[in-house]
Formats: sequence, C-alpha cells, structure tokens
Amino acid sequence: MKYAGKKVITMIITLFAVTLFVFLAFHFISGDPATSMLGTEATPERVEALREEMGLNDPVLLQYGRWALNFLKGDMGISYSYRMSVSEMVADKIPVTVTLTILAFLMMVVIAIPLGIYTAKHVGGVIDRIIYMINQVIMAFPPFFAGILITLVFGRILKLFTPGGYVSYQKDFFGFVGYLIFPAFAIALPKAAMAVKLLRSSVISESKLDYVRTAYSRGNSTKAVLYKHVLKNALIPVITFLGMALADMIAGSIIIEQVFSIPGLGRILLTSISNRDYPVVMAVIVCISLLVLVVNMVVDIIYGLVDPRISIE
Amino acid sequence: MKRKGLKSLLMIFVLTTLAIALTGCSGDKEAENSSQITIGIPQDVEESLDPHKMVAAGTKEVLFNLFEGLVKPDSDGSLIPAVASAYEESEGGKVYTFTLREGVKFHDGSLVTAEDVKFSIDKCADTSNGGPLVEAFSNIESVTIKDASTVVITLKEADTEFLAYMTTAIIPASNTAADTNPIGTGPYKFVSRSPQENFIMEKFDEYWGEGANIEHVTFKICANADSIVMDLEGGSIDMFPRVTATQAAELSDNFEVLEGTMNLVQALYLNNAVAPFDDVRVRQALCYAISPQEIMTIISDGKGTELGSSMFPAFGKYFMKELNDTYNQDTEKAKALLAEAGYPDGFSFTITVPSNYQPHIDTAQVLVEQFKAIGVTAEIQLIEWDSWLSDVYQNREFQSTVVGVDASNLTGAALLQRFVSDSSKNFINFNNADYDTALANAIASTDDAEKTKYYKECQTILSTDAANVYIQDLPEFVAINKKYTGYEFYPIYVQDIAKLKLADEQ
Amino acid sequence: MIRNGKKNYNLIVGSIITGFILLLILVGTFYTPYDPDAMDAASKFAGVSLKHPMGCDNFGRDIFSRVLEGSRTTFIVAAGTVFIGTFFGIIMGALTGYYGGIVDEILMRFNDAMFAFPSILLALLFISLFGSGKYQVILALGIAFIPSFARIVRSEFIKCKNMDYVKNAKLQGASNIRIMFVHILPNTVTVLLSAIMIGFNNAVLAEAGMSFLGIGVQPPDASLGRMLSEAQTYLFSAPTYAIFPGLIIILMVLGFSLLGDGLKSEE
Amino acid sequence: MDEKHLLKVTDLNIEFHDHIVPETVVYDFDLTLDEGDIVGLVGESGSGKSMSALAIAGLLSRKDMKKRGEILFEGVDLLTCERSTLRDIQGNDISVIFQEPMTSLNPVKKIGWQVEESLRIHTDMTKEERYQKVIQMLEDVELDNPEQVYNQYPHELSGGMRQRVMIAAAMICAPKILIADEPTTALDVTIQAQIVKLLKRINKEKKTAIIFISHDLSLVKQICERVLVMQGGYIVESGLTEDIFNNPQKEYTKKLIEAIPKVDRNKKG
Repeated sequence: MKYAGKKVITMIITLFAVTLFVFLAFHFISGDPATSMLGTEATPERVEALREEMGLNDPVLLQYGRWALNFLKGDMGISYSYRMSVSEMVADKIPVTVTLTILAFLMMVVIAIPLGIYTAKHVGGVIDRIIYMINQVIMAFPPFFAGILITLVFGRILKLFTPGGYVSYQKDFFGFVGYLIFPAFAIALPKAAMAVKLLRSSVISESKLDYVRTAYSRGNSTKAVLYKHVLKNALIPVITFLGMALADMIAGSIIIEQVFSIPGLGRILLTSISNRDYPVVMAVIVCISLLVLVVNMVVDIIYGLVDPRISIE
Repeated sequence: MKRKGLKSLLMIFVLTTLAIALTGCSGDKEAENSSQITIGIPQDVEESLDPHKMVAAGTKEVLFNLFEGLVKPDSDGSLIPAVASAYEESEGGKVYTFTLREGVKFHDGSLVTAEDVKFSIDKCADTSNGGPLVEAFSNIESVTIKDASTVVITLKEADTEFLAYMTTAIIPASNTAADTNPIGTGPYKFVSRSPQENFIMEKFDEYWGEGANIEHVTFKICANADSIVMDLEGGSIDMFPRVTATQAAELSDNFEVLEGTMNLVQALYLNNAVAPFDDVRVRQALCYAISPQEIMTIISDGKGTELGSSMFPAFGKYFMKELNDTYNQDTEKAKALLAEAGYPDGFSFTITVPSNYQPHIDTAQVLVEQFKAIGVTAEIQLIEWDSWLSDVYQNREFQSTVVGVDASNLTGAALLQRFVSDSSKNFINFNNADYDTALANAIASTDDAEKTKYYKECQTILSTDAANVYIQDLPEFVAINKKYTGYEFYPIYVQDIAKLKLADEQ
Repeated sequence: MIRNGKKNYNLIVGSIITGFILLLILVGTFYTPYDPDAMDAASKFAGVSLKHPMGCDNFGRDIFSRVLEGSRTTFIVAAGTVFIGTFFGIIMGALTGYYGGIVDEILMRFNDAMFAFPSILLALLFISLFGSGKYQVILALGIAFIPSFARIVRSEFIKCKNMDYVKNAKLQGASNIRIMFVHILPNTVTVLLSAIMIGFNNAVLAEAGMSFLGIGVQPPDASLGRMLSEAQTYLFSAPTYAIFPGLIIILMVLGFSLLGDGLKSEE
Repeated sequence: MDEKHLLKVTDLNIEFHDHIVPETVVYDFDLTLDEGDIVGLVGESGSGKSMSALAIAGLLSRKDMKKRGEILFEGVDLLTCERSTLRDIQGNDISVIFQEPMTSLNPVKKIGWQVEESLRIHTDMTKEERYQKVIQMLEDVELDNPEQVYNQYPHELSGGMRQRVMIAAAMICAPKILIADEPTTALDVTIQAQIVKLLKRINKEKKTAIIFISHDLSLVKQICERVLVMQGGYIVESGLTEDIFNNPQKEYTKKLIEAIPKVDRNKKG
C-alpha cells in the first residue's frame, strides 16, 4: 500500500512537471494559436481581439493554472483547431494507439522469447550466428524505412493488405485490427530483435551461475534446467526491457503512424503541435505520460512477482 | 507444463492473427451498390467548419461542396446564380438587389429565408471582433430585407467587383454549432469528421439544382505524402487532387492524370523593408539571376506556367504574359546591378520556407543553386506553417520566403490589393505611391476597360520594381481512378465533387 | 583479437565496416566527384553509370557525392549528440551517484520524468523550441539523450563509490572532484563505451526518424536520413536514391553495434 | 573385489580444450570409497580437487574437455554411460553441496521447491508425501520452523541456514555418496563447526559416504578418516588422516599442516 502511495505521488509530481514543461515550452515557440486560426485573413486587430478572447494575453502561469484547474475538474477544453471537445477527440484515438501498441507488444513477445531461448540454447551454432546477424541488421534499419519496405512488400507486392486502407474500429473492428497487423509488425520487429539479443545474453550469463550447477547435480536434464531454473531468472532483465519497450511503443509509434496513415494519438499530437493547438497537445501528453506511468507501475509489480528479492511492500 | 502453455498461446495468437488478417483483406472491398468515392487529401480539415471562419485553402476546397453563396463560381471563372436566382446591380455598382431562389433548402430541411441571408452577410460584416470576417464587407452600408424573397445590399462606395464576394456562404441563423456541424445549401451534406482520419459527406437529396452524382464521399487524410502512389494503386483512395509529376509518372493505367494549374502566384517574396532588399537594384539582380524555366524543368518536368508579376492566367483579361520577359536570366547584368548597389562580392540571406509543401521547398533549393552563380549565398530555413503565419506573415520578420499566394475570388483586387503600402496583408512591405494610386483607381473605376488598364499598371509596377522574384503558377496533377469521370478544374482552389460521376453511368 | 582460440568475428567485421564508413567520411571531407548541391536538369533520375556511380536524384544531383556528404553530416550529428549526451550525462550521473541524498532524489525524479517521455517526442519539442537545422538537431537529440547516460553513469558510480580504491583515495586526502573524475570515472569506461556505441546508433536512427517527420537537417544539406526520407517518393523511378543512403545507414549502425558487441566480449 | 567398492576412480585425467594449447588439470587420480566412508580431499585452490569432485558428480560439461580413466559407481562408468543413466544417479545416489550457499540456490524459487526437486525427479511421491519428507529433512538438518522455511526464498535466510538447506536438498533422496565441495568456507567459524557436526551425524546415521573437499586441514582432521592431498593436479600423498597428520611425507603437506591456526590444533588435536 505504501508502495502504491509513493508511486501515485511520484506520478502526480511527474505529470505536473511534464505538463508545466510543455506549457512553458509552447509559450516560447514561435507561432500562436490566434494567428493560426485566422490564417492569411488575419489583421492585427482581429488577432488581438481573438487573443484576448482566448485568454492568451494573460501571464503564462495564470494560463497554466487555469488549464490545470479545468483539467482537474475533468474539463480538457475545446480544441483550438477542430473546435470540438478535446476529451472526445482524445478518447476517440486512445483505442487506436492502445490496440496498435498491444498488437506490437504481443508480436514482440511472441517473436522474441522463443527465438531468444532458441539462440541461447544453440550458442555458437550456425543458426545462432544467422539469427544474430539478422538481428543486428534489423536493429540497423531506420524505423520508417522498415515501415515503407513492409508496405512495399506486404502491401504492394504480396497484396496482403491495402496500403493506407485504415478502417475505423467503430466501423469494422476486425478490419481495423487486420490493418494494424503490419504497422504493429513494423514496430515490433526492431524491438523484438533487441529483446532476442538481450534474452540470449541473459540466458547465457545466468547459465554460468552456481545454482545451475546445483540444478544439474540433482539430475535435471539440460531442458529442465533451462525451463525450470534459468528462464525465470533470465527473464528479469528482459522484463525491464519489455516494459521500456512498451512505454516506447505507446508514444514512439508516431513515425509508424505517419508511415501507415494511422490516426492515433501520435498523429494527433504531431499535428496539434504544428497547429499550436495546446489543449490537445496537453491532453495527449497527459494521456501518453499516464499510460507510460501505468506501464511502469505494472512492470514494477510483475518484477516483484517474478523476483522475490524485490519486495513491493 | 509451462512450455506447453507458451506454445499453445503462440499457436492461438498466430491463428487469430491470420484469421483477422484474412477477414481484414476480404472485408476491404465494400459492396458497390451505392456509388461512393474516397478522395485523398494531404492535410486534415483541421479548423472550424463554420464557412465564415475557415481560413485554410485545404478546408475551403472541401467545404466548397457543402456551402453556396447567393452566387457561386463556375469552372470557367464566371459567377452563376445559386441561392439567389437573379440579381441586379444599380447606381453604378452601389446597390445590389438579390432575388432569392424559391424552395432552396438547408441540409437540415428548413427553407432558406431572407433572414438567413441577412444573418449570414451581417455576420461577416460584423466588426466587433477587431474586423469584419470578409474584409470587403467593410464597404457594406446596409443589408435590408425588402420582402420575403428580396434582399438589398447597399455599399458605401461603388464597387463593380462586389458581386464576387457574394459567394460568401449562406447559413441558417438557427445553427448554434456551426463550428462543428456545418449546415449549408450545397449539393453535399456533412456526415462526420474524425480528426486525422477522414471527412465524410453524402449527397443532399433535396438540393435545388442538378445535384451530385456520387452518393457517398470520403475525404481521407493521407498523412504520408510519399505513400500516395501506393495508396492509389492499393485502392484505399480513388483520387488524389495534387500528385507530383514524378508520382504521376509512377501510376499505372488504372488512373488518369489530369493536368491543370494550381492558380497561385509562386514567388520568392522579398521583404522590401529590410536590407539588402530595400534596394531595387538588389531585387532586380535576383530576378535576373533565376530562370523559372529551369525551375519548372527540375521540379515538375517542365510543367507549370511562368509568371512575371502577381497575376496568373486564370484571370484572363488581367494577365500580362509579356511581363515574363522583363527579366530574362542574365548573370552578368545581375552581377553588375549588385556591384552598383554596393554588393560586388554578393551577400548572404535566408529563404524562409513553410515546411508543409514540398514544391516550395524544392523550388527554394533550385533558387539557392541559381543564386550561387551571381555570388549570392542563400540559406533555406524550413519552418512550420503556423510559425510562418506568425513570424513571416504577421510580424514580417523575414528576409525572403517562397510561397504561393492564391486568390479568394476572381477580382483583380484579390491578388493586387495586398501590395498597397498600408494593407494589413502587405507582408512584403511593398511601398510605392504610384502603385497605391493605380490600385485605388482600379477599384474605383466602374468601366471595365479602365479597370483592366489600372490593374495592368499595378502589375507592371510590381514587375519593374521587382517587388518579388516571380516564378510560376504551379502545375496541378489530379490522379483519378478511371472508374470516375467528370472532373473539372476551377480557377480558384476548390474541388467540385458534385460534377464527378461513375464512368459506366454515361 | 584471438582469445580462447576463438576469433572475435564481431570485432573483426565491426572494425572493417566502421573503418570503411570512416574512410568514406574522410574522403568525403576533402573530395567529392561533384558539388553535392549542384543541380543538372539533364541528368534527373539518371541511372547508375560510370559518370554517376550511384545515379542522380530528382534535382539531377550526383547521389554518390551526396552520400559522401550525407555520411559526414549524419556522423557529425550522431557524434555531436552522443558528445552532449555523454558529457552532461557523466556530470549529472557522477554528482547524483556519488553524493546521493536530496540532489540525487531531485535530479533522478527529473530524469524519470524525462524518461517517461520518449526521446523522439522530446526532440520534437526541442526542435519546436530551437527551430530546425543541423545544430539544432544535435542540441535537441543531445539533450534528449542525457537522461539515459546519466542513469548508466549514476549506477556505475553507486557501484564504485564504496570500493576499496575509493576509500584509499579518500584516506590520501583526494578531493571529491578528483575521486569522481580521476579515480572512479576511468573504471566506468567499459560500460560507458558500450553505452556510447548504442547511443551513437540510436542517434543515427533518430536523425533519420526526425528527417522523416521533416524536422531534421534542412535542405539542401544532405544527411543520410534526409536523403532516405526524400527518396521514398521516388522508390520506383530512382531506387538507387533509397538503396545507397539506406545501405550506408545500415552499415554505419551495424558496424558500430558489432564493434560494441566485440569490445564487450573482449573484456 | 572391485564390485564391493561403492565408488572406484582409476587413472582419471582431465584436460581442457577451450584454449589453443590443451591444459591438463587433473592427472592420474585414484580413489575408492565405501559405504560410510568420509574421505578428505585437500589442497590449495587450483590443485584439482574440485575438478576431480565435479567429475565424479558428473558435472563437468562434456564438450570442451577430455576425460580419461574410469569412474565406477556400483560398477557403472560415469564417464562413458548414457546421459540418462548419469542423470538417474545424480541427486539420487550422488549429491553435491557447494561452497557458496548464496549463489548455489536459485534466487527466485522457494526453499521447499528446491529441496524437493530431487524427489520430483527421482521418485513418484505425491505432493503431500514430498512435503512431509521435506519438512522432516529440514528438521533433520536442524532448521527451526521448517514449515516457514519451506515457503521462504534463499535471500531471506542466513548463510548457515542456506547451507543447511543445501544439505537437506542434497540428502533428500538419501544418496549413497555426498560430495561436499568446501561446504563451510563461506561461513563463519561457529557455523562451520555446526555444519561439520551435522555432516558427521548424517554420515553416522545414514551411512552416507562423504567426499569432503577443503583447503582447511583442521576441518578435515575433525571429520575424515582418510585424506588425499593434491597439488598441481596430482595426488601427492594419501592415507589415514592420523598418519598423514602425524607423519607428513611431503613438504607441501607439512606446509598445509603448519598453516592450521594453533588455537584450533590445540583444541582438537
């Protein structure tokens, strides 16, 4: 309980720091929402009138306070650009990003764990070397380029999916998930490569420890030693990595969302930044940070479950 | 035990993935019993959907299908009656009388009334927010309802071009959520908008006129400009209004590529108020340094229309092709002018380019190379559109910028008025008393020939004074699946979807 | 390179690849067959030929020359990023790890907050603040990279600060600064070196990602990431435009990561 | 005659091949062991004593090392037998306890699980039977609160307790041979004595033969009947403990004996 309390407090502080930082940062970026809204039709008088109306002429801390207060009341405001409720807009996009992330995460795990174990079991073998090299090359690919190649190969040549054929989850959930498979693959691939490498080296270094010898001395077969003894220990550092990877996927899929034209949180964030649409930027950032923090918390809990040495009292 | 669990989990995952992938593929093609089209657009409709508040060209071209004014533009540039069935101009362009068309309905089913018309025009003329929504409406003295189907607009000063502004959308006075729920009288009505995803509209069955052919229209936001060819070929979009020459070349036979022009004045706009561009000789030197033809060859395979001043050919009678020859590429002359202006060794400056439009970025890159030949070093600085709006357009803190300036309607003033020295839109700080006089004369004159003469004088001044380094009117390539026909280009920045139809329906 | 009778292939192959890339960069600094920015309308999308070994791009610029220049830009961006990240990361990590206490608590909370924020987002924000361009990219990425370096250095310092040699140095009256940077720092080199290799690679890939989002190095400057993202449009009309910059990026990252792995197993 | 011995090792040579030049670490190792024997194996670190013991326990990986000679356990040569035969013997007939009780236990598994592992592998006992057996075993090795220990993790126990756990795990199947590889080195002196006493008791009660490996001759003297002294991979001296202590033949042995702290020698000697 104490743990949860401490975590929640840290979370609140982090959120406060992040939002304040973003708010201040935006204050210093050139370009302002009023000008954006009026475009080339703007006259200085109209811009001024609009700034006044939007409260942009107030001191920045007052603006932040106002935003924070409203936010705590559950009011995220109205998007400057879309003129629609921010909470509605963000709520609409969260399932997209979350589905994409979950898919990518599952793929990563499904690819990485068996491969990592396989290579660790066959260290020095031909297949191990081949997988190692493939891994290294995958990790050397710029993510967007991998996305483009996947579109090219699976979309255009093999015709397994329609490039740009995103369907909304409200309209056709299976079509939606179907479309997300390849982007998720593009996200999962480099992370999986890293996870394979990590798991392999983790299994290898665990295998050198004394308790493994003890396990053999009791008559365990190699297989039994690996699955009953080594694996759980070897997974501990991997869990940290998987947690970080998951957090990274939540926000880091911006590029892949762009490549595959997926209207997720990342794209909303990107366009809102360039539109100077602060209410949306703040909401998305809070959302992403919250998701990341929750993931970190879950990782901590899993960590505690897997490793008895870490207590989460 | 555990391992078996993992294995079966894996199997389940793979199987569901496959199943979903397969259904995903098969479910893609919609039943085509009702006609539909998906049109790719590079930028989202990301602002208010109130037709009077929208400012982005990308929004206007989409909402064109939802709204109409008393009159509306046709593809040949003329104005045709829309919500008004007839109009009359009297007192030398001081009083305009509109007769409302009978039975015109809004998308919500209500009939258009004279009150709605007055409401719409008054709304745009309202000055309480620092200025009128439509600048030209500051000239309106009164809008009066003569009877249920007649509205009279009286101007403060005569303006024979005023009709062009009557394309301003007529909206119902009763709509309180105009920002997000657009209601107009156009051939299509609004269905939904999902940010960064799509904008959907459908045929308005009670449209007063001929109406649309295609029932369902989806504008899909294609975030990744580089995958447009794949999107078209893959079938996720049927049409993309602005592909590049290279993309056009990569498309298969299933697509038709129509060629038009963008209808804008692309130029290296120079801040006439800052050194060294406050010296006319420097500006002229830059004009001599470049070759619009070479730019067109490099960035769009030679397509495009060379421009010599702030006017493009869609304006017909106002356009002066001869101004293209004011400056022909001449490195020696450029160097001489620079030396004369006190820059024998050239100088350095920055070209600010909004990062959202590739042709401008490409043009800027070619310009940089061309300026090298006269010893001038230019550096490109990309900024976001919104920074451009505030830094360059509003605050005028820049040296030069490559953009395209378009016209909101087909009056000469739409393009030329911004260069009047005290105009709030004169972002290049152009200052020439002769120009101000000529433009005032043009607007004031009621005689068409005289008006044209003055507008031409304005253009000539811009050209000889080298206000900007004029380049071209960019070519526009519309890629459209051969399943559809009927696309028409307009001299202004719109997409008229109502004219599209299925090819086999002919 | 020979140990336990086994060849350290990672180190050998990594060295060869990295050496090749460095050679390319070195050559590119002094000589390119053409001016990398010079345009030639006539050779637009020219294919591979003796004149243009990698063909030409959409402006008719020589891709080989641009690859040479781009490799250099990318290398400078990545190296600069890692330099900033390491430099400030070491200072921050050393102070927090060595002293602990409230400074540590505050800085690490701050670090965590930054960590909860993916570096590409952070870089995006900084770019909005600083504007775009080569040096801004270095600065933005550099700052975004500080937390991860700080974290690594901190944990190494915590590990080392109770070691006997540190106690010894203290007894001999060495100042804290001296202990931190003369006694402890050299002992973190192994870990730091591999972090630098990984950081370098991440920087190369981040630069590419930023170029894709249009917030990286500015045209007409060539960088590998920028060339690659520009090339997407012309994937069919000029495949070499994508292939060569892509290949060099992959080789650059591959070389460094093999080298990093090799060095690690050599320890 | 051979068949009567529980374990007979003849001419064991161990060679490593993971370096360019093969390296021999054990030469001509001979040992016989019968029920109830306690044999000491002494020498400095690197003398080959642990290596020999690991070979007997079948724990030297077979890939990059070469082993010559014979290790006959009840007539079965452990060097050449099937892997499965070897596994049947490991933990069942031959058990090992190691030097570092901290690292030799799996950190993420409960004590109970680890102690009963050999039972799971080698017997058909039900869960309940195994639990009873483990609790009894934990009691046997003089651990308080066995039920509680059963559900604890290694990091929650002290060093001495862990070593008792190791012994319990090793003894759970009542093996015929227990190899104790420096079982007390990592523990402090009082606990050392307790552990040695425990081993002695086990040896007496269960007739388990013990190979006791140590560099500490004082301990060996306390527990072993016979001693083998190793140096540089060779057995340099062997015989009854008493004989060797009273009349060491080799300079090396003498040195080892001299290294025993005086207090200790007076107390036990």
